Amino acid sequence: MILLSALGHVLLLIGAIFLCISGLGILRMPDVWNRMHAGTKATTLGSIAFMLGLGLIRPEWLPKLLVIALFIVLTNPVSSHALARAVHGVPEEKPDNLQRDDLQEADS
Amino acid sequence: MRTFIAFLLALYLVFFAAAAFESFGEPQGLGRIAEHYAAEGFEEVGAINLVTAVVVTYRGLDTLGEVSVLFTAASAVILLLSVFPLGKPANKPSSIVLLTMKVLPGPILLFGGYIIAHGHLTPGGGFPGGAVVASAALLVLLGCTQEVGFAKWLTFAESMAGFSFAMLGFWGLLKLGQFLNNSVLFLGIPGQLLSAGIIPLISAAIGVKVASELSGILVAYRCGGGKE
Amino acid sequence: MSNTFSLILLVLLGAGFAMAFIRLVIARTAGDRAVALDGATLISVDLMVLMAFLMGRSMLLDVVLVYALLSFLGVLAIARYLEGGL
Amino acid sequence: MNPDFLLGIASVAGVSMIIAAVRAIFVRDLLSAIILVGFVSLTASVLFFLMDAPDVAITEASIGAGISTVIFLWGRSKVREE
Repeated sequence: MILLSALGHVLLLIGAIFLCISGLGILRMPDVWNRMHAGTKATTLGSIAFMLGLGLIRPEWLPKLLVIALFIVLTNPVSSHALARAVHGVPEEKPDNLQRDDLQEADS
Repeated sequence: MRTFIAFLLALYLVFFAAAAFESFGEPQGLGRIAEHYAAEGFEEVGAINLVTAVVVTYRGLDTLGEVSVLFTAASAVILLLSVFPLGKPANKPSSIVLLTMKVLPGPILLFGGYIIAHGHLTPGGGFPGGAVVASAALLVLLGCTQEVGFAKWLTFAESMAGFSFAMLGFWGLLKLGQFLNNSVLFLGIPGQLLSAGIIPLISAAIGVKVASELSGILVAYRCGGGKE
Repeated sequence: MSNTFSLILLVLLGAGFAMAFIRLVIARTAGDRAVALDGATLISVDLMVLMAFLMGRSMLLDVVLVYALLSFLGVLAIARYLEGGL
Repeated sequence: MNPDFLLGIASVAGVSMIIAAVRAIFVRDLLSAIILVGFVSLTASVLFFLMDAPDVAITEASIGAGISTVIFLWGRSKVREE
Protein backbone atom coordinates (compact mmCIF):
# COMPACT_ATOMS: atom_id res chain seq x y z
CA MET A 1 0.00 0.00 0.00
CA ILE A 2 2.72 2.44 0.98
CA LEU A 3 4.61 1.39 -2.13
CA LEU A 4 1.65 2.24 -4.35
CA SER A 5 1.29 5.59 -2.65
CA ALA A 6 4.98 6.37 -3.19
CA LEU A 7 4.62 5.38 -6.85
CA GLY A 8 1.65 7.70 -7.08
CA HIS A 9 3.69 10.59 -5.70
CA VAL A 10 6.44 9.93 -8.24
CA LEU A 11 3.89 9.81 -11.08
CA LEU A 12 2.31 13.05 -9.89
CA LEU A 13 5.66 14.79 -9.89
CA ILE A 14 6.49 13.44 -13.37
CA GLY A 15 3.14 14.61 -14.72
CA ALA A 16 3.50 18.08 -13.20
CA ILE A 17 7.02 18.47 -14.57
CA PHE A 18 5.84 17.42 -18.04
CA LEU A 19 2.98 19.90 -17.91
CA CYS A 20 5.30 22.70 -16.78
CA ILE A 21 7.75 21.88 -19.57
CA SER A 22 4.95 21.92 -22.12
CA GLY A 23 3.96 25.38 -20.93
CA LEU A 24 7.57 26.48 -21.29
CA GLY A 25 7.67 25.00 -24.79
CA ILE A 26 4.49 26.83 -25.79
CA LEU A 27 6.07 30.07 -24.61
CA ARG A 28 9.63 29.69 -25.91
CA MET A 29 9.59 27.58 -29.08
CA PRO A 30 10.34 29.52 -32.29
CA ASP A 31 7.39 28.79 -34.59
CA VAL A 32 3.92 27.33 -34.49
CA TRP A 33 4.88 23.76 -35.43
CA ASN A 34 7.37 23.45 -32.61
CA ARG A 35 4.89 24.97 -30.21
CA MET A 36 2.29 22.48 -31.30
CA HIS A 37 4.76 19.68 -30.69
CA ALA A 38 5.34 20.89 -27.14
CA GLY A 39 1.78 21.80 -26.37
CA THR A 40 0.00 18.62 -27.41
CA LYS A 41 2.24 15.60 -26.89
CA ALA A 42 3.72 16.62 -23.57
CA THR A 43 0.37 17.64 -22.11
CA THR A 44 -1.23 14.33 -23.07
CA LEU A 45 1.52 12.29 -21.45
CA GLY A 46 1.61 14.57 -18.42
CA SER A 47 -2.14 14.35 -17.95
CA ILE A 48 -2.14 10.55 -18.10
CA ALA A 49 0.67 10.39 -15.54
CA PHE A 50 -1.09 12.91 -13.32
CA MET A 51 -4.42 11.03 -13.33
CA LEU A 52 -2.71 7.69 -12.68
CA GLY A 53 -0.70 9.11 -9.81
CA LEU A 54 -3.71 10.69 -8.15
CA GLY A 55 -5.65 7.47 -8.62
CA LEU A 56 -2.90 5.45 -6.96
CA ILE A 57 -2.86 7.77 -3.97
CA ARG A 58 -6.64 7.63 -3.58
CA PRO A 59 -7.91 4.35 -5.09
CA GLU A 60 -11.64 5.11 -4.75
CA TRP A 61 -11.30 7.94 -7.27
CA LEU A 62 -9.46 5.76 -9.78
CA PRO A 63 -12.42 4.89 -12.10
CA LYS A 64 -13.46 8.49 -12.65
CA LEU A 65 -9.85 9.61 -13.11
CA LEU A 66 -9.35 6.85 -15.66
CA VAL A 67 -12.45 8.02 -17.54
CA ILE A 68 -11.02 11.55 -17.60
CA ALA A 69 -7.71 10.20 -18.89
CA LEU A 70 -9.57 8.17 -21.54
CA PHE A 71 -11.41 11.25 -22.76
CA ILE A 72 -8.18 13.22 -22.90
CA VAL A 73 -6.57 10.42 -24.93
CA LEU A 74 -9.59 10.38 -27.26
CA THR A 75 -10.01 14.09 -27.79
CA ASN A 76 -6.64 15.79 -27.56
CA PRO A 77 -4.89 14.08 -30.51
CA VAL A 78 -7.93 14.73 -32.69
CA SER A 79 -8.00 18.43 -31.94
CA SER A 80 -4.27 18.83 -32.45
CA HIS A 81 -4.46 16.86 -35.71
CA ALA A 82 -7.25 19.12 -36.99
CA LEU A 83 -5.33 22.17 -35.85
CA ALA A 84 -2.16 21.03 -37.60
CA ARG A 85 -4.00 20.40 -40.87
CA ALA A 86 -5.69 23.78 -40.59
CA VAL A 87 -2.50 25.70 -39.81
CA HIS A 88 -0.81 23.96 -42.74
CA GLY A 89 -3.15 25.80 -45.08
CA VAL A 90 -2.27 29.22 -43.69
CA PRO A 91 0.55 30.64 -45.85
CA GLU A 92 2.22 32.91 -43.29
CA GLU A 93 2.79 30.04 -40.87
CA LYS A 94 5.15 28.27 -43.29
CA PRO A 95 8.68 28.18 -41.84
CA ASP A 96 11.47 29.70 -43.91
CA ASN A 97 13.83 26.73 -43.89
CA LEU A 98 11.28 24.13 -44.98
CA GLN A 99 12.98 21.48 -47.13
CA ARG A 100 10.23 19.01 -47.87
CA ASP A 101 6.46 19.08 -47.40
CA ASP A 102 4.87 15.63 -47.43
CA LEU A 103 1.35 16.78 -46.64
CA GLN A 104 1.41 19.18 -49.60
CA GLU A 105 2.43 16.36 -51.94
CA ALA A 106 -0.17 14.01 -50.49
CA ASP A 107 -2.96 16.54 -50.89
CA SER A 108 -2.12 17.58 -54.43
CA MET B 1 -4.09 56.12 -25.15
CA ARG B 2 -6.79 53.50 -25.46
CA THR B 3 -4.43 50.82 -24.21
CA PHE B 4 -3.54 53.02 -21.26
CA ILE B 5 -7.20 53.48 -20.34
CA ALA B 6 -7.75 49.76 -20.67
CA PHE B 7 -4.86 48.96 -18.37
CA LEU B 8 -6.13 51.47 -15.82
CA LEU B 9 -9.50 49.74 -16.00
CA ALA B 10 -7.86 46.34 -15.59
CA LEU B 11 -5.87 47.59 -12.59
CA TYR B 12 -9.05 48.85 -11.01
CA LEU B 13 -10.68 45.50 -11.61
CA VAL B 14 -7.72 43.72 -10.04
CA PHE B 15 -8.05 45.83 -6.90
CA PHE B 16 -11.77 45.19 -6.88
CA ALA B 17 -11.10 41.44 -7.16
CA ALA B 18 -8.51 41.64 -4.38
CA ALA B 19 -11.09 43.28 -2.12
CA ALA B 20 -13.50 40.49 -2.99
CA PHE B 21 -10.87 37.83 -2.30
CA GLU B 22 -10.48 38.92 1.32
CA SER B 23 -13.53 36.92 2.29
CA PHE B 24 -12.98 34.31 -0.42
CA GLY B 25 -14.55 30.98 0.36
CA GLU B 26 -15.74 31.79 3.87
CA PRO B 27 -19.40 31.40 4.75
CA GLN B 28 -21.09 34.74 4.57
CA GLY B 29 -24.14 34.16 6.72
CA LEU B 30 -27.44 33.29 5.10
CA GLY B 31 -30.61 35.27 4.70
CA ARG B 32 -33.80 34.13 6.40
CA ILE B 33 -35.20 32.24 3.41
CA ALA B 34 -31.83 30.72 2.51
CA GLU B 35 -31.45 29.56 6.10
CA HIS B 36 -34.79 27.82 5.85
CA TYR B 37 -33.70 26.11 2.60
CA ALA B 38 -30.41 25.01 4.11
CA ALA B 39 -31.92 23.76 7.36
CA GLU B 40 -35.20 22.20 6.29
CA GLY B 41 -34.71 21.66 2.59
CA PHE B 42 -33.14 18.25 2.90
CA GLU B 43 -36.10 16.88 4.88
CA GLU B 44 -38.74 18.62 2.80
CA VAL B 45 -37.63 17.62 -0.67
CA GLY B 46 -35.30 14.70 0.01
CA ALA B 47 -32.60 15.75 -2.45
CA ILE B 48 -28.88 15.71 -1.71
CA ASN B 49 -27.96 18.44 -4.20
CA LEU B 50 -29.78 21.39 -2.69
CA VAL B 51 -29.06 23.73 -5.59
CA THR B 52 -31.12 21.71 -8.02
CA ALA B 53 -33.81 21.25 -5.36
CA VAL B 54 -34.14 25.00 -4.83
CA VAL B 55 -34.07 25.74 -8.56
CA VAL B 56 -36.64 23.10 -9.40
CA THR B 57 -39.10 23.13 -6.52
CA TYR B 58 -38.94 26.22 -4.31
CA ARG B 59 -38.10 28.48 -7.23
CA GLY B 60 -39.80 26.29 -9.82
CA LEU B 61 -42.09 29.03 -11.04
CA ASP B 62 -39.07 31.25 -11.76
CA THR B 63 -37.48 28.39 -13.67
CA LEU B 64 -40.65 28.02 -15.73
CA GLY B 65 -40.45 31.70 -16.61
CA GLU B 66 -36.76 31.38 -17.41
CA VAL B 67 -37.42 28.48 -19.75
CA SER B 68 -40.13 30.53 -21.46
CA VAL B 69 -37.69 33.42 -21.95
CA LEU B 70 -35.19 30.99 -23.46
CA PHE B 71 -37.93 29.67 -25.73
CA THR B 72 -38.78 33.18 -26.92
CA ALA B 73 -35.13 34.00 -27.60
CA ALA B 74 -34.58 30.74 -29.47
CA SER B 75 -37.70 31.32 -31.58
CA ALA B 76 -36.53 34.82 -32.49
CA VAL B 77 -33.06 33.58 -33.46
CA ILE B 78 -34.49 30.75 -35.55
CA LEU B 79 -36.91 33.13 -37.26
CA LEU B 80 -34.08 35.52 -38.14
CA LEU B 81 -31.76 32.78 -39.33
CA SER B 82 -34.33 31.02 -41.48
CA VAL B 83 -34.06 33.91 -43.94
CA PHE B 84 -30.26 33.63 -44.45
CA PRO B 85 -28.99 30.14 -43.60
CA LEU B 86 -25.26 29.48 -43.68
CA GLY B 87 -25.48 26.57 -46.09
CA LYS B 88 -23.33 23.50 -46.36
CA PRO B 89 -19.66 23.44 -45.31
CA ALA B 90 -17.23 24.18 -48.08
CA ASN B 91 -14.97 21.14 -47.64
CA LYS B 92 -15.10 17.85 -45.84
CA PRO B 93 -12.98 17.35 -42.71
CA SER B 94 -10.22 14.77 -42.75
CA SER B 95 -11.09 11.15 -42.07
CA ILE B 96 -9.79 11.15 -38.47
CA VAL B 97 -12.06 14.05 -37.59
CA LEU B 98 -14.98 12.38 -39.42
CA LEU B 99 -14.48 9.21 -37.39
CA THR B 100 -14.42 11.23 -34.18
CA MET B 101 -17.61 12.93 -35.18
CA LYS B 102 -19.21 9.51 -35.56
CA VAL B 103 -17.83 8.01 -32.33
CA LEU B 104 -17.76 10.79 -29.76
CA PRO B 105 -21.40 12.05 -29.75
CA GLY B 106 -22.43 8.78 -28.09
CA PRO B 107 -20.33 9.27 -24.93
CA ILE B 108 -21.24 12.96 -24.77
CA LEU B 109 -24.96 12.12 -24.98
CA LEU B 110 -24.53 9.42 -22.34
CA PHE B 111 -22.76 11.83 -20.04
CA GLY B 112 -25.40 14.52 -20.58
CA GLY B 113 -28.09 12.00 -19.72
CA TYR B 114 -26.14 11.07 -16.59
CA ILE B 115 -25.96 14.71 -15.52
CA ILE B 116 -29.70 15.21 -16.10
CA ALA B 117 -30.73 11.99 -14.37
CA HIS B 118 -28.51 12.52 -11.33
CA GLY B 119 -29.51 16.15 -10.92
CA HIS B 120 -30.72 15.57 -7.37
CA LEU B 121 -27.62 13.64 -6.31
CA THR B 122 -24.56 15.22 -7.95
CA PRO B 123 -23.97 18.69 -9.40
CA GLY B 124 -25.94 19.21 -12.53
CA GLY B 125 -29.59 19.11 -13.40
CA GLY B 126 -31.62 20.34 -16.30
CA PHE B 127 -29.68 23.31 -17.61
CA PRO B 128 -26.10 21.89 -17.54
CA GLY B 129 -27.23 18.51 -18.85
CA GLY B 130 -29.20 20.11 -21.64
CA ALA B 131 -26.18 22.19 -22.63
CA VAL B 132 -23.99 19.05 -22.72
CA VAL B 133 -26.54 17.22 -24.89
CA ALA B 134 -26.65 20.22 -27.24
CA SER B 135 -22.85 20.00 -27.49
CA ALA B 136 -23.24 16.49 -28.94
CA ALA B 137 -25.55 17.95 -31.60
CA LEU B 138 -22.92 20.64 -32.19
CA LEU B 139 -20.25 17.99 -32.77
CA VAL B 140 -22.47 16.31 -35.36
CA LEU B 141 -23.17 19.64 -37.06
CA LEU B 142 -19.49 20.62 -37.25
CA GLY B 143 -18.77 17.95 -39.82
CA CYS B 144 -22.06 17.20 -41.48
CA THR B 145 -22.20 17.63 -45.22
CA GLN B 146 -25.82 16.59 -45.66
CA GLU B 147 -29.13 17.15 -43.90
CA VAL B 148 -29.26 16.04 -40.29
CA GLY B 149 -32.07 13.67 -39.43
CA PHE B 150 -32.95 14.88 -35.96
CA ALA B 151 -33.89 18.41 -37.05
CA LYS B 152 -37.58 17.73 -37.57
CA TRP B 153 -38.04 16.25 -34.08
CA LEU B 154 -36.68 19.27 -32.21
CA THR B 155 -39.86 21.37 -32.16
CA PHE B 156 -41.95 18.39 -31.10
CA ALA B 157 -39.59 17.45 -28.24
CA GLU B 158 -39.38 21.03 -27.09
CA SER B 159 -43.12 21.63 -26.90
CA MET B 160 -43.71 18.26 -25.23
CA ALA B 161 -41.10 19.07 -22.58
CA GLY B 162 -42.60 22.48 -21.81
CA PHE B 163 -46.07 20.98 -21.66
CA SER B 164 -45.01 18.24 -19.26
CA PHE B 165 -43.21 20.75 -17.01
CA ALA B 166 -46.41 22.79 -16.67
CA MET B 167 -48.50 19.64 -16.19
CA LEU B 168 -46.21 18.45 -13.35
CA GLY B 169 -46.75 21.83 -11.72
CA PHE B 170 -50.51 21.60 -12.08
CA TRP B 171 -50.47 18.08 -10.67
CA GLY B 172 -49.21 19.50 -7.38
CA LEU B 173 -51.79 22.29 -7.61
CA LEU B 174 -54.66 19.84 -8.04
CA LYS B 175 -53.54 17.30 -5.47
CA LEU B 176 -52.08 19.40 -2.67
CA GLY B 177 -53.12 22.95 -3.51
CA GLN B 178 -49.61 24.19 -4.30
CA PHE B 179 -48.00 24.70 -7.69
CA LEU B 180 -45.00 22.36 -8.16
CA ASN B 181 -45.38 20.68 -4.79
CA ASN B 182 -42.68 18.07 -4.49
CA SER B 183 -44.60 15.64 -2.28
CA VAL B 184 -47.01 14.39 -4.93
CA LEU B 185 -44.65 11.48 -5.53
CA PHE B 186 -42.96 9.38 -2.85
CA LEU B 187 -39.80 10.99 -1.52
CA GLY B 188 -37.88 7.73 -1.18
CA ILE B 189 -34.52 7.25 0.47
CA PRO B 190 -32.15 10.20 -0.11
CA GLY B 191 -29.18 9.13 -2.16
CA GLN B 192 -30.97 6.65 -4.41
CA LEU B 193 -31.63 7.32 -8.06
CA LEU B 194 -35.42 7.07 -7.70
CA SER B 195 -35.99 9.49 -4.88
CA ALA B 196 -36.71 13.14 -4.17
CA GLY B 197 -40.24 13.21 -5.54
CA ILE B 198 -40.74 14.88 -8.91
CA ILE B 199 -37.32 16.57 -9.06
CA PRO B 200 -35.86 14.02 -11.54
CA LEU B 201 -38.94 14.32 -13.76
CA ILE B 202 -38.82 18.10 -13.81
CA SER B 203 -35.10 18.23 -14.45
CA ALA B 204 -35.59 15.75 -17.29
CA ALA B 205 -38.21 18.06 -18.78
CA ILE B 206 -35.94 21.09 -18.41
CA GLY B 207 -33.04 19.14 -19.89
CA VAL B 208 -34.99 18.06 -22.99
CA LYS B 209 -36.31 21.60 -23.45
CA VAL B 210 -32.92 23.32 -23.13
CA ALA B 211 -31.20 20.73 -25.32
CA SER B 212 -33.77 21.01 -28.09
CA GLU B 213 -33.78 24.80 -28.00
CA LEU B 214 -29.99 25.10 -28.20
CA SER B 215 -29.77 22.45 -30.92
CA GLY B 216 -32.58 24.23 -32.75
CA ILE B 217 -30.49 27.42 -32.79
CA LEU B 218 -27.44 25.48 -34.03
CA VAL B 219 -29.42 23.67 -36.75
CA ALA B 220 -30.96 26.97 -37.82
CA TYR B 221 -27.49 28.46 -38.29
CA ARG B 222 -26.58 25.64 -40.65
CA CYS B 223 -29.68 24.84 -42.62
CA GLY B 224 -32.28 27.55 -41.93
CA GLY B 225 -35.43 27.19 -39.91
CA GLY B 226 -36.39 23.70 -40.97
CA LYS B 227 -39.61 24.18 -42.92
CA GLU B 228 -39.27 26.45 -45.93
CA MET C 1 -0.01 14.19 0.60
CA SER C 2 2.12 16.67 2.49
CA ASN C 3 1.73 20.40 2.29
CA THR C 4 5.10 21.04 0.70
CA PHE C 5 4.52 18.45 -2.01
CA SER C 6 1.16 19.90 -2.99
CA LEU C 7 2.71 23.36 -3.04
CA ILE C 8 5.38 22.10 -5.44
CA LEU C 9 2.72 20.57 -7.70
CA LEU C 10 0.61 23.72 -7.64
CA VAL C 11 3.57 25.94 -8.47
CA LEU C 12 4.61 23.70 -11.38
CA LEU C 13 1.11 23.58 -12.84
CA GLY C 14 0.47 27.26 -12.24
CA ALA C 15 3.75 28.18 -13.95
CA GLY C 16 2.82 26.03 -16.96
CA PHE C 17 -0.61 27.62 -17.16
CA ALA C 18 0.85 31.12 -16.85
CA MET C 19 3.42 30.50 -19.59
CA ALA C 20 0.82 29.12 -21.99
CA PHE C 21 -1.34 32.12 -21.16
CA ILE C 22 1.49 34.56 -21.94
CA ARG C 23 1.88 32.94 -25.35
CA LEU C 24 -1.88 33.26 -25.83
CA VAL C 25 -1.69 37.00 -25.20
CA ILE C 26 1.48 37.90 -27.11
CA ALA C 27 0.96 35.62 -30.12
CA ARG C 28 0.84 37.22 -33.54
CA THR C 29 -1.31 34.81 -35.52
CA ALA C 30 -4.56 33.03 -34.80
CA GLY C 31 -3.01 29.58 -35.21
CA ASP C 32 -0.54 30.38 -32.45
CA ARG C 33 -3.38 31.41 -30.21
CA ALA C 34 -5.33 28.23 -30.89
CA VAL C 35 -2.28 26.09 -29.99
CA ALA C 36 -1.76 28.04 -26.77
CA LEU C 37 -5.47 27.71 -25.92
CA ASP C 38 -5.22 23.95 -26.37
CA GLY C 39 -2.24 23.71 -24.04
CA ALA C 40 -3.70 26.03 -21.40
CA THR C 41 -6.94 24.05 -21.37
CA LEU C 42 -5.21 20.75 -20.72
CA ILE C 43 -3.01 22.21 -18.01
CA SER C 44 -6.06 23.68 -16.31
CA VAL C 45 -7.80 20.29 -16.45
CA ASP C 46 -4.98 18.88 -14.33
CA LEU C 47 -5.07 21.94 -12.10
CA MET C 48 -8.76 21.37 -11.46
CA VAL C 49 -8.22 17.68 -10.68
CA LEU C 50 -5.52 18.64 -8.19
CA MET C 51 -7.75 21.26 -6.57
CA ALA C 52 -10.60 18.74 -6.29
CA PHE C 53 -8.17 16.34 -4.61
CA LEU C 54 -6.95 19.00 -2.20
CA MET C 55 -10.52 20.01 -1.37
CA GLY C 56 -11.33 16.34 -0.92
CA ARG C 57 -14.61 16.43 -2.84
CA SER C 58 -15.06 13.71 -5.41
CA MET C 59 -18.21 15.22 -6.88
CA LEU C 60 -16.17 18.06 -8.37
CA LEU C 61 -14.68 15.49 -10.77
CA ASP C 62 -17.88 15.66 -12.82
CA VAL C 63 -17.03 19.23 -13.71
CA VAL C 64 -13.56 18.22 -14.83
CA LEU C 65 -15.05 15.47 -16.97
CA VAL C 66 -17.32 17.95 -18.78
CA TYR C 67 -14.43 20.39 -19.12
CA ALA C 68 -12.10 17.80 -20.62
CA LEU C 69 -14.77 16.49 -22.96
CA LEU C 70 -16.12 19.77 -24.25
CA SER C 71 -13.16 22.13 -24.33
CA PHE C 72 -11.86 20.26 -27.35
CA LEU C 73 -14.99 21.30 -29.26
CA GLY C 74 -13.84 24.91 -29.29
CA VAL C 75 -10.39 24.03 -30.63
CA LEU C 76 -11.92 21.71 -33.23
CA ALA C 77 -14.26 24.47 -34.38
CA ILE C 78 -11.40 26.94 -34.67
CA ALA C 79 -9.46 24.39 -36.72
CA ARG C 80 -12.46 23.84 -39.01
CA TYR C 81 -12.77 27.59 -39.43
CA LEU C 82 -9.10 27.96 -40.37
CA GLU C 83 -9.56 25.20 -42.94
CA GLY C 84 -12.43 27.17 -44.42
CA GLY C 85 -14.96 24.45 -43.74
CA LEU C 86 -17.26 26.26 -41.37
CA MET D 1 -6.44 22.25 2.77
CA ASN D 2 -4.45 25.42 3.10
CA PRO D 3 -6.64 28.33 1.95
CA ASP D 4 -3.58 30.17 0.63
CA PHE D 5 -3.34 27.58 -2.18
CA LEU D 6 -6.90 28.34 -3.22
CA LEU D 7 -6.21 32.05 -3.13
CA GLY D 8 -3.05 31.71 -5.22
CA ILE D 9 -4.65 29.66 -7.96
CA ALA D 10 -7.72 31.91 -7.96
CA SER D 11 -5.44 34.96 -8.35
CA VAL D 12 -3.61 33.39 -11.31
CA ALA D 13 -6.91 32.51 -12.99
CA GLY D 14 -8.57 35.84 -12.26
CA VAL D 15 -5.67 38.03 -13.37
CA SER D 16 -5.17 36.02 -16.58
CA MET D 17 -8.92 36.27 -17.26
CA ILE D 18 -8.87 40.07 -16.96
CA ILE D 19 -5.77 40.45 -19.14
CA ALA D 20 -7.21 38.15 -21.81
CA ALA D 21 -10.49 40.08 -21.82
CA VAL D 22 -8.68 43.41 -22.28
CA ARG D 23 -6.53 41.90 -25.04
CA ALA D 24 -9.66 40.61 -26.76
CA ILE D 25 -10.91 44.17 -27.07
CA PHE D 26 -7.77 45.58 -28.68
CA VAL D 27 -6.63 42.75 -30.91
CA ARG D 28 -6.86 43.41 -34.66
CA ASP D 29 -7.91 40.00 -35.91
CA LEU D 30 -11.51 38.97 -35.15
CA LEU D 31 -10.61 35.27 -35.01
CA SER D 32 -8.01 36.00 -32.33
CA ALA D 33 -10.64 37.93 -30.39
CA ILE D 34 -12.96 34.91 -30.56
CA ILE D 35 -10.19 32.64 -29.25
CA LEU D 36 -9.45 35.04 -26.39
CA VAL D 37 -13.13 35.21 -25.46
CA GLY D 38 -13.23 31.42 -25.40
CA PHE D 39 -10.25 31.47 -23.04
CA VAL D 40 -12.07 33.97 -20.81
CA SER D 41 -15.06 31.69 -20.46
CA LEU D 42 -12.81 28.68 -19.75
CA THR D 43 -11.11 30.64 -16.97
CA ALA D 44 -14.49 31.72 -15.64
CA SER D 45 -15.37 28.04 -15.44
CA VAL D 46 -12.19 27.39 -13.41
CA LEU D 47 -13.11 30.25 -11.06
CA PHE D 48 -16.64 28.92 -10.56
CA PHE D 49 -15.08 25.54 -9.83
CA LEU D 50 -12.80 27.04 -7.18
CA MET D 51 -15.72 28.88 -5.59
CA ASP D 52 -17.56 25.56 -5.05
CA ALA D 53 -20.26 26.16 -7.63
CA PRO D 54 -20.05 23.02 -9.76
CA ASP D 55 -23.46 23.48 -11.38
CA VAL D 56 -22.54 26.87 -12.78
CA ALA D 57 -19.10 25.58 -13.76
CA ILE D 58 -20.62 22.78 -15.85
CA THR D 59 -22.97 25.20 -17.60
CA GLU D 60 -20.20 27.70 -18.25
CA ALA D 61 -17.81 25.04 -19.56
CA SER D 62 -20.32 23.56 -21.98
CA ILE D 63 -21.91 26.77 -23.22
CA GLY D 64 -18.85 29.02 -23.12
CA ALA D 65 -16.33 26.57 -24.52
CA GLY D 66 -18.41 24.83 -27.13
CA ILE D 67 -21.59 26.52 -28.19
CA SER D 68 -20.84 30.24 -27.95
CA THR D 69 -17.43 29.90 -29.62
CA VAL D 70 -18.99 28.04 -32.54
CA ILE D 71 -21.83 30.55 -32.81
CA PHE D 72 -19.27 33.37 -32.92
CA LEU D 73 -17.29 31.53 -35.59
CA TRP D 74 -20.39 30.91 -37.71
CA GLY D 75 -21.32 34.55 -37.40
CA ARG D 76 -17.78 35.51 -38.43
CA SER D 77 -17.91 33.34 -41.54
CA LYS D 78 -21.28 34.86 -42.47
CA VAL D 79 -19.72 38.32 -42.20
CA ARG D 80 -16.81 37.37 -44.41
CA GLU D 81 -18.80 36.19 -47.36
CA GLU D 82 -20.89 39.37 -47.65
